[in-house]
Amino acid sequence: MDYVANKDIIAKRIARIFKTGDVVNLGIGLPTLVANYVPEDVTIILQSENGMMGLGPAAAKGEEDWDLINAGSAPVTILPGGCYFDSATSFGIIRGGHVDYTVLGVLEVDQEGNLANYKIPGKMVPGMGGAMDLTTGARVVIAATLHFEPSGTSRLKRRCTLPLTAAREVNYVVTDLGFFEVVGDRFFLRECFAPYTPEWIQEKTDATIVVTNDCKIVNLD
Amino acid sequence: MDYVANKDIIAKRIARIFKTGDVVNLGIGLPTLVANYVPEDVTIILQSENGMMGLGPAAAKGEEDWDLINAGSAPVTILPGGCYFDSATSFGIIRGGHVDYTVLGVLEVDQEGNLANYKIPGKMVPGMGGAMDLTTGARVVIAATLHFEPSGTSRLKRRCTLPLTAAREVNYVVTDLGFFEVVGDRFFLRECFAPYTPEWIQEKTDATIVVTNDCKIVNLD
Amino acid sequence: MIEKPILTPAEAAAKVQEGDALMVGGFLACGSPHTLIQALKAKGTGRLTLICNDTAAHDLKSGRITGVGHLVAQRQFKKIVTSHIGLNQETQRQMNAGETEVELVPQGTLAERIRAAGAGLGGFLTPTGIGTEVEAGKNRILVDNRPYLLELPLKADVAFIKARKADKAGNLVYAATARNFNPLMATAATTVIAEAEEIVEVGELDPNEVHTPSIFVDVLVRAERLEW
Amino acid sequence: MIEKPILTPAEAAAKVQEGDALMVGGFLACGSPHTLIQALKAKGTGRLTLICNDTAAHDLKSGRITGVGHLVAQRQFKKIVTSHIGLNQETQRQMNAGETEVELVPQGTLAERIRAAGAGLGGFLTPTGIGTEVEAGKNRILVDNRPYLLELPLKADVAFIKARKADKAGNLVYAATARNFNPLMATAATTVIAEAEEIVEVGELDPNEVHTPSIFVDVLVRAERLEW
Repeated sequence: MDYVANKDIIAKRIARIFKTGDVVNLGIGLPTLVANYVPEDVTIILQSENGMMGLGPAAAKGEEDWDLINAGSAPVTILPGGCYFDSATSFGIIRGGHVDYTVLGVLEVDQEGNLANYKIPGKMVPGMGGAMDLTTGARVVIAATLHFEPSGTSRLKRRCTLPLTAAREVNYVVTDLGFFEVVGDRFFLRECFAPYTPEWIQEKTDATIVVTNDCKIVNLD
Repeated sequence: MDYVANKDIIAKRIARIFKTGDVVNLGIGLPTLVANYVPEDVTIILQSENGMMGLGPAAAKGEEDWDLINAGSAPVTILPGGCYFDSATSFGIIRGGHVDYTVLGVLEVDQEGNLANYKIPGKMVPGMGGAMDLTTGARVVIAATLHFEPSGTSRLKRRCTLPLTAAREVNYVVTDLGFFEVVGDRFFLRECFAPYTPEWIQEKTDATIVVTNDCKIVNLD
Repeated sequence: MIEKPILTPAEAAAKVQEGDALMVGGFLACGSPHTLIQALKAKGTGRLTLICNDTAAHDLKSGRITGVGHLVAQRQFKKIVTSHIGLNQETQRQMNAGETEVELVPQGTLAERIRAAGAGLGGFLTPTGIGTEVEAGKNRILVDNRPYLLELPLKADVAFIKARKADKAGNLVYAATARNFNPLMATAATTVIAEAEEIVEVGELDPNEVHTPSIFVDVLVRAERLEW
Repeated sequence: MIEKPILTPAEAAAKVQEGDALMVGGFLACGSPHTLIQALKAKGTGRLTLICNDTAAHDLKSGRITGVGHLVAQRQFKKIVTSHIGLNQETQRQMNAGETEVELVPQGTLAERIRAAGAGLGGFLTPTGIGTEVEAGKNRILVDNRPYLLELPLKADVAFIKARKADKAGNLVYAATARNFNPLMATAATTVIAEAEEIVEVGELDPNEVHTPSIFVDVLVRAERLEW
């Protein structure tokens, strides 16, 4: 089977998790794409950890307000009913369990629910920013990632080898191959994205992936 | 010598401690009187622990705003340049050492700097309110009290017998007899208010009161 | 932005169950949700734990009662966590008679415990209470050779909040010293019910001036009673 | 109300001494005090410890630098306490080369440590960092059988704050997401210097809308540079 990396599939699937009223924090990069695919009849509230509730679309060219950015420093807008707050309040909201979902990027994620996404020792140390608080504090943690590194190695592991962002906090992993839930130190494949098959995913991933009868084959195109 | 209780003397003397710019919290009762005697050329900033900086005079009759009270629930005003905040911020200001002086009432105060002013077990238990945080957090703690109880017993003690509001936090005790500083587990009489004499004060107080050469006789009328 | 249900005071008060922990905003009845208090008094729900800065006023001689004092007088609390009961003689009477358990907490510690619960902290170290009865049963921890008490978070099932203004999404703005414990309690309860003097459309509040973000508020109620 | 001195950027920057701990507001240069940063760059004061959410941006290829990145580039810091250096390649280079010590702190923990210092707390318990490298050297404390890390307060000698508006007494109002760490840092430094885009007369700000009370601010500066 041919694998073609597909970030949009991941964003599309994650966007369907939410229901109206959910408070969601989307990480920089791939997770940001999720906002593009939220169904029209679902209204979620985006939190931005730099101090905003009600994050709106990117600011139009020429209309940027440089006091109003998202956590990736891109100029954005605020929706009616949104508000601003300081960083202690922002992380009080996050740590206090008032964010329903956080969607984060991945370097490695393992079947125990461990996530590594902030450091490759000796190589790349961007810092954890808000990721450790988000993974610890949000009610549901969704790891969003292309299934494979460019080298072909799976990002889903038996055990992370990189320094952890959070221990045992990941609930769901959504890749361009499928939707995984972490339960009892194993990945459960809940949905397999066509044209891939559960067997192929198991074969290509060095981790315990349980496939039960109710695993659905889903076409997200 | 005849003793006549005189609260105004106490308020007058305390009011002279401050310099322009000092942030001051005045407790309910006797300490509130202090505001009436601050010299005209000195501008202090009054903090009110229920959530205000820049506490102004009492509201005029008929002009009360019942959303604007002091910590004793009396309707007050706010001065230009004042502002409001919540109770966590208010006590962050207090505990964080941003209040220069707190002036508190007294049931007992002792030569170790212990203060008891919130509880007479089995008799009167109003609760500590903000007093424990104020005594712990303010830079300088001033105990303001008539020297004697109605029964004639001195409120200045060798050792408090009532439950403490704060241990070893009192810096100054100002009574209607004199100005005392707590140093090294003793009261130092810095000023004796005429017509009383240091000897008379020592005789009437069951506590170690040190009188040094530089103790001043002061007339506050 | 999603709008929150606007309930009648009675509907909102019915969210409080027998035995619940209930936070009520206000400082000596200033900034207290008087409409909700009266509705809960009418409902009569009992065995509650009250978390409130104080129990407002109750003068046994004159019979004058303010704020949450109305609920104390009706014996709706089995326990009260508060910093001050000095103006409520009935609370003192119930405490001395052993009818109601009263836990006295320094005001700054009470505020911070509520904030800690809302902010997901496991506790905090405060110098307040060292060397006093407040130390009893608590861990003393040294930091830089200075002793602190470890104080734990305090949360509730329901919070009654009073705001000057709300928008229909639930963003709140408070007036003057009526702010006090309200914004803290709005973060620390499972169900947060806010009564507001004015409820405006979404988008009418300046996002820079919102004191409590909408996501903390579950239910709105129109304030009908402003008197203490 | 007492008015605060309004100093030139150079006069204000001279308040920072060699070796000081310096807090600088801002999030990826948004809401950073760019006027003060440039003045401190001109002054060249060194061996400082920087406490800042991040070190803004420095692209080694293009040479583009923003915010506190200008001070990093000029090697004015011996140590940097921050949550994120991902957009500043020069910070990463200095760290990897062992030229500058970098302490990485989770963003929420950084915010709370600064708040704790300003609020007189001896520390707080956070679940953030449990099971990660952040645990190293810290006390783990169980509350209700859940593990927390004891995190300690973080204070500074000087804080550089950026406000949208100040009144002459020093009350501050921030704009949109330019608020971020500014109000926290304003509580946690011995000397607090606030640059404001606009400085109005005392009494012109609504006391309900002030974000930082005047008593925290020691010195005002007129913002001359708003570009990142």
